[in-house]
Amino acid sequence: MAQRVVKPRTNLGPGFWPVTAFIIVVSAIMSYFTLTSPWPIGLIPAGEPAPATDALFRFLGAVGATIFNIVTIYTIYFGIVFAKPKNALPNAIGVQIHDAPVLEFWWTAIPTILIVVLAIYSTKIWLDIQNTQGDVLTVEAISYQYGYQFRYPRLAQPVSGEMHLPLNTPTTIHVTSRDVIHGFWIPEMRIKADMVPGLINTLRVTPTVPGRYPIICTEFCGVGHGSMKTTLVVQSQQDFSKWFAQQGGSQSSAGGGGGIPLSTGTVDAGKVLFGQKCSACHSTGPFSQKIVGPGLGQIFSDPAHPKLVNGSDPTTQNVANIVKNGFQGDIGTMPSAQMNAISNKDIANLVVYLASLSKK
Amino acid sequence: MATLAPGVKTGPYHAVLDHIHPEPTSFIRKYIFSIDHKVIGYQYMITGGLFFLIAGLLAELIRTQLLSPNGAIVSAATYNQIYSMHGSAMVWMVIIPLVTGGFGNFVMPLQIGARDVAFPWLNLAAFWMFPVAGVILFSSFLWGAPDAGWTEYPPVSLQGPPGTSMWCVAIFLIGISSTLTGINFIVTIYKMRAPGMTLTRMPLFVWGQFGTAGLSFIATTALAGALLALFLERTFGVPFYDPKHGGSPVLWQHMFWFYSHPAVYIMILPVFGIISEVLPTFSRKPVFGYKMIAFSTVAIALLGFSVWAHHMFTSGMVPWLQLPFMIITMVIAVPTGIKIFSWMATLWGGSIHWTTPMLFATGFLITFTCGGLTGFFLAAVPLDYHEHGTYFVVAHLHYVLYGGSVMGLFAGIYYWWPKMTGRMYNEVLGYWHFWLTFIAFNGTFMPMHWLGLLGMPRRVALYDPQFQFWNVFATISSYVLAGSVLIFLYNFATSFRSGKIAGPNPWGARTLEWMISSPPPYYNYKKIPAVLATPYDFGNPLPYIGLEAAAGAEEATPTAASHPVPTL
Amino acid sequence: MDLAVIEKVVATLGAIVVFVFALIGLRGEWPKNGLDDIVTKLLLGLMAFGCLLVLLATAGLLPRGGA
Amino acid sequence: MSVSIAKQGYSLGHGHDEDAHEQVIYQETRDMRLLGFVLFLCSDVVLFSAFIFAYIYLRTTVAPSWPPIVGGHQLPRLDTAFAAVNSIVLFGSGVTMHYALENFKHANLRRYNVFMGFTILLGAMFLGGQGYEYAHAQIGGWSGNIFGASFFTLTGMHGFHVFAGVIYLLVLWYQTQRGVYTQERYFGLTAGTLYWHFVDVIWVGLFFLFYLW
Repeated sequence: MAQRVVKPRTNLGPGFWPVTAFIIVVSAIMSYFTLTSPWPIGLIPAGEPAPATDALFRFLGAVGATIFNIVTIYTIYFGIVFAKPKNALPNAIGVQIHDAPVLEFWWTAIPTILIVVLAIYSTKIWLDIQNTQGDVLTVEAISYQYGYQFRYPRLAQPVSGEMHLPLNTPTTIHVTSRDVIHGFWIPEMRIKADMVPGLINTLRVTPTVPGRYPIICTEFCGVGHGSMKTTLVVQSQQDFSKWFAQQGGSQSSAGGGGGIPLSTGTVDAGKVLFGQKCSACHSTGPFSQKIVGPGLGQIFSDPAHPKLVNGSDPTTQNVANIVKNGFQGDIGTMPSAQMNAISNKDIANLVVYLASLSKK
Repeated sequence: MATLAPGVKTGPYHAVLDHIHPEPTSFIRKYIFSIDHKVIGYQYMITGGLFFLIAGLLAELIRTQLLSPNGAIVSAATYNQIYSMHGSAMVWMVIIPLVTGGFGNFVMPLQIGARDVAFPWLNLAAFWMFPVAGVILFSSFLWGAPDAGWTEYPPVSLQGPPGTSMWCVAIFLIGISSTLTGINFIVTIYKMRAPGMTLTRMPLFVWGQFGTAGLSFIATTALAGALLALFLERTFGVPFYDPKHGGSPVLWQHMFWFYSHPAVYIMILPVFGIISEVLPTFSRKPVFGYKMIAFSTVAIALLGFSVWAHHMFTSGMVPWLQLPFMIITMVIAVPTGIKIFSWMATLWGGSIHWTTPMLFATGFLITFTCGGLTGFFLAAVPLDYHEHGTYFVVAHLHYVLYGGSVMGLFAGIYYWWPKMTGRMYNEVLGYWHFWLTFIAFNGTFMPMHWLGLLGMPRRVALYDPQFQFWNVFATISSYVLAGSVLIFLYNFATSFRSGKIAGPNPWGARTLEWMISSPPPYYNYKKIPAVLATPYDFGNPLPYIGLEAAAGAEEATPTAASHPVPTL
Repeated sequence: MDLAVIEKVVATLGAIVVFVFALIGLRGEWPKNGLDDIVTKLLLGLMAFGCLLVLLATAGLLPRGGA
Repeated sequence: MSVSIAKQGYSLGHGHDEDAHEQVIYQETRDMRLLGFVLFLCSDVVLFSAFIFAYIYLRTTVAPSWPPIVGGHQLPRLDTAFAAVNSIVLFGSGVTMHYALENFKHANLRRYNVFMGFTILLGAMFLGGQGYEYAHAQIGGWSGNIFGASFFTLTGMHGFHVFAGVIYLLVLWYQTQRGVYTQERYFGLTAGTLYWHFVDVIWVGLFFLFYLW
């Protein structure tokens, strides 16, 4: 700094200060319009967390525009005023300066400060998104080549086609895939997660504007990728309940246990199937012997756990229901038969096998 | 042996440099299996240039397909193969070989005053892996080319056609080649600089090559591991990535990006070097803040290793890990900004000679800045939740890789063309090439920004009709872009035949390679010169001792004696 | 069972011998400072560490599950 | 790694003392090749690290239990006792290699031959032990599960390096018999030793990761 004071004021060249003023004005105008634009990305914010993301976009847009103006306009201006004039010597040389420590200090320090600010601000927005409220309604989105299915609590069968969400309801969406990696993107909500097979990613949204919004696959998933999309229908509570009822949803947790031919199951088939499908998460020991889920060795005869995890009595039918519909509770998420790709016949075999374990 | 002025710091001086190996006489040893770094450089450029044309053709196919929302020409399956091959070819068969193998081989030894690279035979071997890999890659079309994008995420790449395995082999091969080149260059730069050329007297292009070599010899073998695993899983069903057999698809993303993010810097650091040569030469001015530019090169190279997961914010890694990766990614903007500002300051107060390389260098400054800023939008995790996997990413990466690397490559080609061929190109055609490139480039890729923001995902053969206008706009611009490349080809084809003789130093540049005849003689330097300072001090006498310069080379460089130094 | 005991004895004795000779070699290398010497020091040291790992294994301290 | 620059038919320059100059050139060439070789080893380390990362990643983030459960049954651990013996065989060969080089430097060719012979013998024994290990490892084969995949891929790569190393050492041995190396010029032996040490040290890591963790 002191250096700068003692230094004689160097002439920065013809029109330097006017150009600087021009840059400031232009950047100010652009920043103003960016910061005040209601839809900076060009899409309406149709629910949480879109407004937070838009705010960050406005801020970055203003900063970016300013930096872009500085670099571009100065570069062009220097290129014009310092171009070798026609009448100059064929090989005329320029001002011979090597560096200016003060200047270099500032153009290292200012960006650093700017980045600290940006990082803090982004982190704040990131926390907002992470803490977006959810869990009033929990939906499972399962993708396959090439489409989506949605599992709602208290719906026996997953819903194919459109996804419906009630207005102003904090919703948690668990996304996963059955085959390859897909994407789950709701542009109007500014939110996205990859749907990775064998992994459950979580989104939280709160729809605030009724309407129909696209859900788009953003990870390449094969020949059908380009056409892999569906629609999110955000509707009022009443309409949602109506739709929910049409889907066969009921208030009791009866679920679709029906149609499982429990009598026809065989122990050996169940044992094989258990090895393939269940043993990654469930041991055949007592409840306490957890891997991911509880041990299932004494599921029908465990004095320590007279009830099943969903609170129902340990009957073969109720166990079958859990295998069929999956379960979500404090101990974790049990995927549905749909996601495990096992048939009713398989379920019968598994239940009989588990029963045989409990007898020993 | 060159004698040094008293009291001059010396770099590593090697008697090896004094030694001259006889020029081979047979055609094969001279042009096909030559161990001369210049010939190998030409070979890299010709091969890479051919692949560039093929990859560009694929790009035009992509754009043509997107003329219509329902796909104008080919089926979705074919389209996937086309864009996957376009990406793979541009990254591994064009840009990386050209910046390291091409320019690195031709220019770097000349600039450090060496007669060849440290391991000429290794250099030869590394080159010949390149065309082989290219042939394997492109011939995979015959068996069904890889179709999961240049990133080839499993599990979908496990379902891919047989060509995907050939892709693994080809990229593995080019990876080995680039590792060997990296090792070769590090040893060359570290051990074979001319006497007196301390690290802080190296031309900045050499600094760029140094950083790139470091990146490629560390990171590339990680990619080799990832590719080997993918190949094994595809061929022998060895489970690494397939969740059905207990693997993890995210593992591939970590291993792949651990290489492929540094690869971005492998592709851009030498181009930074080219820009740092072109700007001072045509501003007739010392490059501004030499030390800071050199330092930022190293900083970028180091930081480049610790940001790979910013490609995976949506793929389900531990949430809190996203923050450090976001912050380090943003920090990389600081050294990059230092470079940009230093280059602008180099323009300031210069006496700017508007030649074609200068135009491309300044054009690079603008487009690359734009690409860097959109990089910020992607680095901020919350925005990445919106932009990941959309055309916004496509726009960003083309601004960095085409507006950055490729335009820098054009600058370098125009700049060193006289040195390589001994002939000048047609400046007017050069202007046409630049302006068409600059306008058409922005016309092609600028719309992709808002296409992505508004909801167009990348890698789609079909898209929502509402996006058709801007897609057609981009496609038409891309045709103009292709046309500009044709101008470039015509220009150099004619220059070969009828270009006017360039002489040793047509630009009045001051780095060592301009002190010898063009094209350089087989030995580069009859006597190895001693170096007293950075080359960029226009207005000072040339800082070389004991240099037997070609006739007219030194006279061509302006000095204070011949030219008054202006003051503002 | 029987075999395992023999193996452990052999491994233990071998580990001690190799460890000692590695250290002797290391001491011989210590004053030298060429690039190759530095790398050799590093690698010899790690190899000695490997011998210690073997001792831990034969002593049954690793793996913690016991083997 | 490459052909020495001094060997590329360089004609000697400006009338120095030929022999002294020749020696200087050898030294400088050797320094370059040494640096290049060390860099090569570094990138080879990264290649192994990639697979080691894969193994650690799969084991810690994906596998619900370790060793993995296949078909309802947990896989057994590997036989640590045998591996310990095999490791000592390899480490022993590393030490003998070191002494072989030292003896060559001091022109004790007889001792050199003994140590070199032991090195190669022990290397071969290690390979045999690996073969036995492969035959007896009850972890479901190469393509059965992630454990087998990581184990056989990593140890296979390492085994390949050992195999290449044994060939390399045999060549070096033959060359020394032919008198290629002198007490002033033995870069080939230095490189061979570094490579062999590198192979051993990689095994330290693999031994810990697969048998002791």
